[in-house]
Amino acid sequence: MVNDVSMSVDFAGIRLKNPLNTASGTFGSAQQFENFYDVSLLGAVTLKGASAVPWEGNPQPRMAEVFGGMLNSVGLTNPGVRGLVAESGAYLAGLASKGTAVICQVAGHSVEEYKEALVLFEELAPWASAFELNISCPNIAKGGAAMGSTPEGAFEVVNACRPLTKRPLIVKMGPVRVQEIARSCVDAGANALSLINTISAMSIDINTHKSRVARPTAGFSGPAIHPIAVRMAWEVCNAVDVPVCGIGGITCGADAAEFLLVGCKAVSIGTENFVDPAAAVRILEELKDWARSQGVSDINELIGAFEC
Amino acid sequence: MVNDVSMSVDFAGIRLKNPLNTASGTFGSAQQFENFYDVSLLGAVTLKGASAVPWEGNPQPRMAEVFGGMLNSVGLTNPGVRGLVAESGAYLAGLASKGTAVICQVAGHSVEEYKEALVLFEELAPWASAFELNISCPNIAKGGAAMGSTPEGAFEVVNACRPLTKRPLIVKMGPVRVQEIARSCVDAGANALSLINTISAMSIDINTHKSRVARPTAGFSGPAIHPIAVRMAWEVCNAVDVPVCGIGGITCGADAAEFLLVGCKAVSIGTENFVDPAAAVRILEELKDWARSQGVSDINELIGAFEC
Amino acid sequence: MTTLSSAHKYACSVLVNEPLAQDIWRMRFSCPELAQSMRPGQFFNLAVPGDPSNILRLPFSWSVSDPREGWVEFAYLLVGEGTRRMTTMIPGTASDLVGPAGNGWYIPQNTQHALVVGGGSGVVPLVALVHELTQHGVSCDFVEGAATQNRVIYEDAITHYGAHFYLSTDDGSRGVHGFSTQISQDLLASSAAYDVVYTCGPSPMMRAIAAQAHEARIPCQVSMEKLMACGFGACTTCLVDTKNGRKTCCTDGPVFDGEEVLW
Amino acid sequence: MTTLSSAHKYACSVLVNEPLAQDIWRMRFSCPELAQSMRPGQFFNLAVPGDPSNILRLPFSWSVSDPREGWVEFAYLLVGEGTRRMTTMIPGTASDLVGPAGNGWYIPQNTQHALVVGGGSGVVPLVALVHELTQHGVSCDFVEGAATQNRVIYEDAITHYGAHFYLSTDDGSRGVHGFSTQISQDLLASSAAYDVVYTCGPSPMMRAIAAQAHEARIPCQVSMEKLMACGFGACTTCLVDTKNGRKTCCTDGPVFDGEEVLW
Repeated sequence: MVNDVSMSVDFAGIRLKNPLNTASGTFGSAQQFENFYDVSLLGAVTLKGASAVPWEGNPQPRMAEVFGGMLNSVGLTNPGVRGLVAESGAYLAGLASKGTAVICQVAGHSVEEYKEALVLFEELAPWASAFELNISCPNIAKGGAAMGSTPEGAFEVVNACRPLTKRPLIVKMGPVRVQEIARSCVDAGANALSLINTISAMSIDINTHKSRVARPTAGFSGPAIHPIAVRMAWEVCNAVDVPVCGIGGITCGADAAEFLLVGCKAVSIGTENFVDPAAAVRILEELKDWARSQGVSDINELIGAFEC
Repeated sequence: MVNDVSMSVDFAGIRLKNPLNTASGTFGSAQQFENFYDVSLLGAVTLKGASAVPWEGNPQPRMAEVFGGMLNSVGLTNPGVRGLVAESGAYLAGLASKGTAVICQVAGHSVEEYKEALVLFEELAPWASAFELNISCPNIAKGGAAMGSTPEGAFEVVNACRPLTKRPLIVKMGPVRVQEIARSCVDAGANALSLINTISAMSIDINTHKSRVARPTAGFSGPAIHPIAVRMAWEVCNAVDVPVCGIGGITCGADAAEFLLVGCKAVSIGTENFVDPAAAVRILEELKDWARSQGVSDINELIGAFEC
Repeated sequence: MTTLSSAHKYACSVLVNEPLAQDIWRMRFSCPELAQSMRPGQFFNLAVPGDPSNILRLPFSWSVSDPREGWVEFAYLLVGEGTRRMTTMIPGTASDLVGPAGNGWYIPQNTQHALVVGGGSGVVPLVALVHELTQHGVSCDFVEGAATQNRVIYEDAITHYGAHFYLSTDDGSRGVHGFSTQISQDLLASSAAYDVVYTCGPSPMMRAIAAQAHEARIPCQVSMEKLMACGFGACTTCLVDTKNGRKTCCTDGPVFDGEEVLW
Repeated sequence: MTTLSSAHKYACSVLVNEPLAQDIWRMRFSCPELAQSMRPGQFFNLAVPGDPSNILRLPFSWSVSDPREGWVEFAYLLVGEGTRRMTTMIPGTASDLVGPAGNGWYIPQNTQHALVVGGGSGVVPLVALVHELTQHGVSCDFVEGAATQNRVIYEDAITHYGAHFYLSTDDGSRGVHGFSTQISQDLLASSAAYDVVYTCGPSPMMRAIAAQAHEARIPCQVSMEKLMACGFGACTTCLVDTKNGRKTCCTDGPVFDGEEVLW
């Protein structure tokens, strides 16, 4: 009997039991998935973004299915940091105690709001392993992609938040100018980057002449965007030295493997969580099978193994 | 018997018999499609990009199929402007005489090369209705997207080419910073814009750890990118006053209708030409059916009719 | 407050799939876990095979089940590509589902007489409800509103369960010419004996029924339908605006108090 | 110089689709236009229904056809999702194709004796060739290289046409243990009478055969396979590097002069 493949990775100083993470906004507060599998099997979970005060998010309709994926116009509906901690803090503390890194995502409409939310998390979430700054949500009018789509805007948010915690800061990046923005984030003190967020997209009802979601544009996710996301993750891995979490259209171990090969230390499962609620553990097993098939004893041997 | 819907549109001073155009690189020199339908039924055809001298393009493999589309790494293989005119000039002159606008696409590795190619076209292609500057090919190391991905780079190419012809100059834009680049192109004298070119993307063989195409990245096209392309076309229609030709993942009349609704005066059929060689005329008929169903007598009533 | 879903992922296998009425099909599938755990008004999210470009599950509520035999039945209206593709799921087709999802109907204690109003395919979750109500000795008046006589569904089951069946059709081809809301209005006016009103159907219909119940001071439960990606509380796309803030249709609902919903 | 394709778009309908050998299936479909216009060595691009996320057609060359009855047959190796999905195309399945594409084999005037070497599914276009050759009175030696005895295809047809059939299997389970190139080498060494060599199969095999033919100073035709999107000269993805520059496999080929190809 050969020893099994070691799946553990180091992600910005956090030891993850494996590279499997979940994309914010597709995994609730993690406990929604306990009916489907033991969530503590995952290396990390990234929670739905939370802001200093509760946000109602966008009006209906907030979802439209399109070829190869879906558009969402949720707009970061959340009960606020206090609400999240009240609802899920005990569960998340337990999850963290089982060795799964809990990553809290921080949302804001302005630099001040990001700071306020982070300060609250810093105080109320001792079980959090890291914080992820969402500067790329395409569905809110202020903050999100409105701030994080230029290197200067990204720098400003990260730089303002950096002094507020000693825990690792991850920046969730959108699918724009990724190398420039990645460098800005790292220059401002980001410990890791995760990408891509959804891609701004449109779907129009050709009979009513109106958007199929409440706003003209919405965030596009799903398998359709995978080849784009892998390319962007590769570009970012080449541009900076901090760890990168690859996100975008992962439906199976092979999809995840591409992100690892281009250099990502972790991968997040997103929309596939909706399609197959047990996706993340399935993909973990598929990744292990792939690592075995490649004859390695440690998944780290495959990270960045892309030959070009 | 009611009169049929008028499908004619004005595109940068060119009267097109209908909004149907073809995406460069998916339609050869147009005569490849005469076996499938009478190409003169289309409003316009845009030819494969041509450079001042012949280009061999990229090595094999130059194509990989992915979920919802394909990656191409052709790299603008072409026989040069002289070769194109020698091979297809007589056919294209005939096509133009039947009232289909022939748009010649101009490729180059540098500003000088764009100018050389355009000067040759200006002299050798009297049948061309317009010229399209391809500043967004993601598959060449110099020129293309390497030049057209910043507002400054785009301005430089368009500005240098503008004095060389009195015929309309269209700029083929990539899927990056579209509003800024659109404004730069118009400032430099572009008469129209077409977008989007393919999206840079990757697909990796997880067993060999190598790209499935000859270069690490390649251009992603097909129905998967349609919602992204519509959003970018909408943004550009909102940013500039010149006509826009919408391109990206059109497989049917409904897909094309979305581009018209957001304000595009024309649409180009791309990858679907490979899937269904008779796609462009089929989509023309589907667009007509849609226009009838919307109760309009002129397709122009639907252009820009998106309500938001 | 986040409501956690009771949904699990279960394998299922088609037993029957056939036309039930004009543009409405009936599917019965084997899924013992679901048959034994699902309550009336709950729903499940079915994976529909055959088109990988269409990634999301489709949510359906159920009409009839047999926990001992382990099957569940529902009816579906052919409205889009997904439901049309479902018609190709021949007996034996294997798939999976996520359920039971949502809260289901609530039967208040001491309910003796209920008014149940269904419109179109909204009749489906009310069939299971009527079965439960009548088993508990509740007397039911059931109003079905259909577009036309060829779209009337589950009349036999509803009458078999012992409910009084009233029918309206939009085109007047059978029953009252008009909407179910006309019948429900008359019933509410002629009797003060209803303890509860249940309704499922198009939003304007439910809104009208809820207003009638409010007028009559009778509690009303409405089953809302919203576009959703997951069906178990993770995507938060399926919000319902209520007097108590935005609620999640798939976990806080789909059944809401008619008084609470902001239409 | 651009070569224009002879391909048109035609409807087709499956007549037979069944296993032919291990991991190799045989499909026969009705398409009178193709059956009457296609020459040996040409190919067609078939639309494979069932997965809209998989948009491109698949290219196949044909083995047998009957112009009068209007059908065409080919064999396909199960190598990926597309070919696996093809096994679900039951008789009666309607689809369409684009063809005939490419140049096809060329039979030089006064050809009297031909050596034909096929490897794996590369045998398919050579079956049609051997039929044509033998009908023209050309004497054929046919060498088939298969991975194993259960993967030998079209032996009956080839011998029925009157060709001398030689077999190698990689695992030695039948015929010569080894590669087809060993047999072809022996045949070329033992006889100077071949007027032409034809080959289709894996690239290293064709390269070796072309080298053997070159050595023996006999013209050799090779049928190349490249990934392609359209199959009729529009996408220019399927280039073949030759001594005369990059050529388009789907219109300038798939048959090339073995001397010309840069392997």
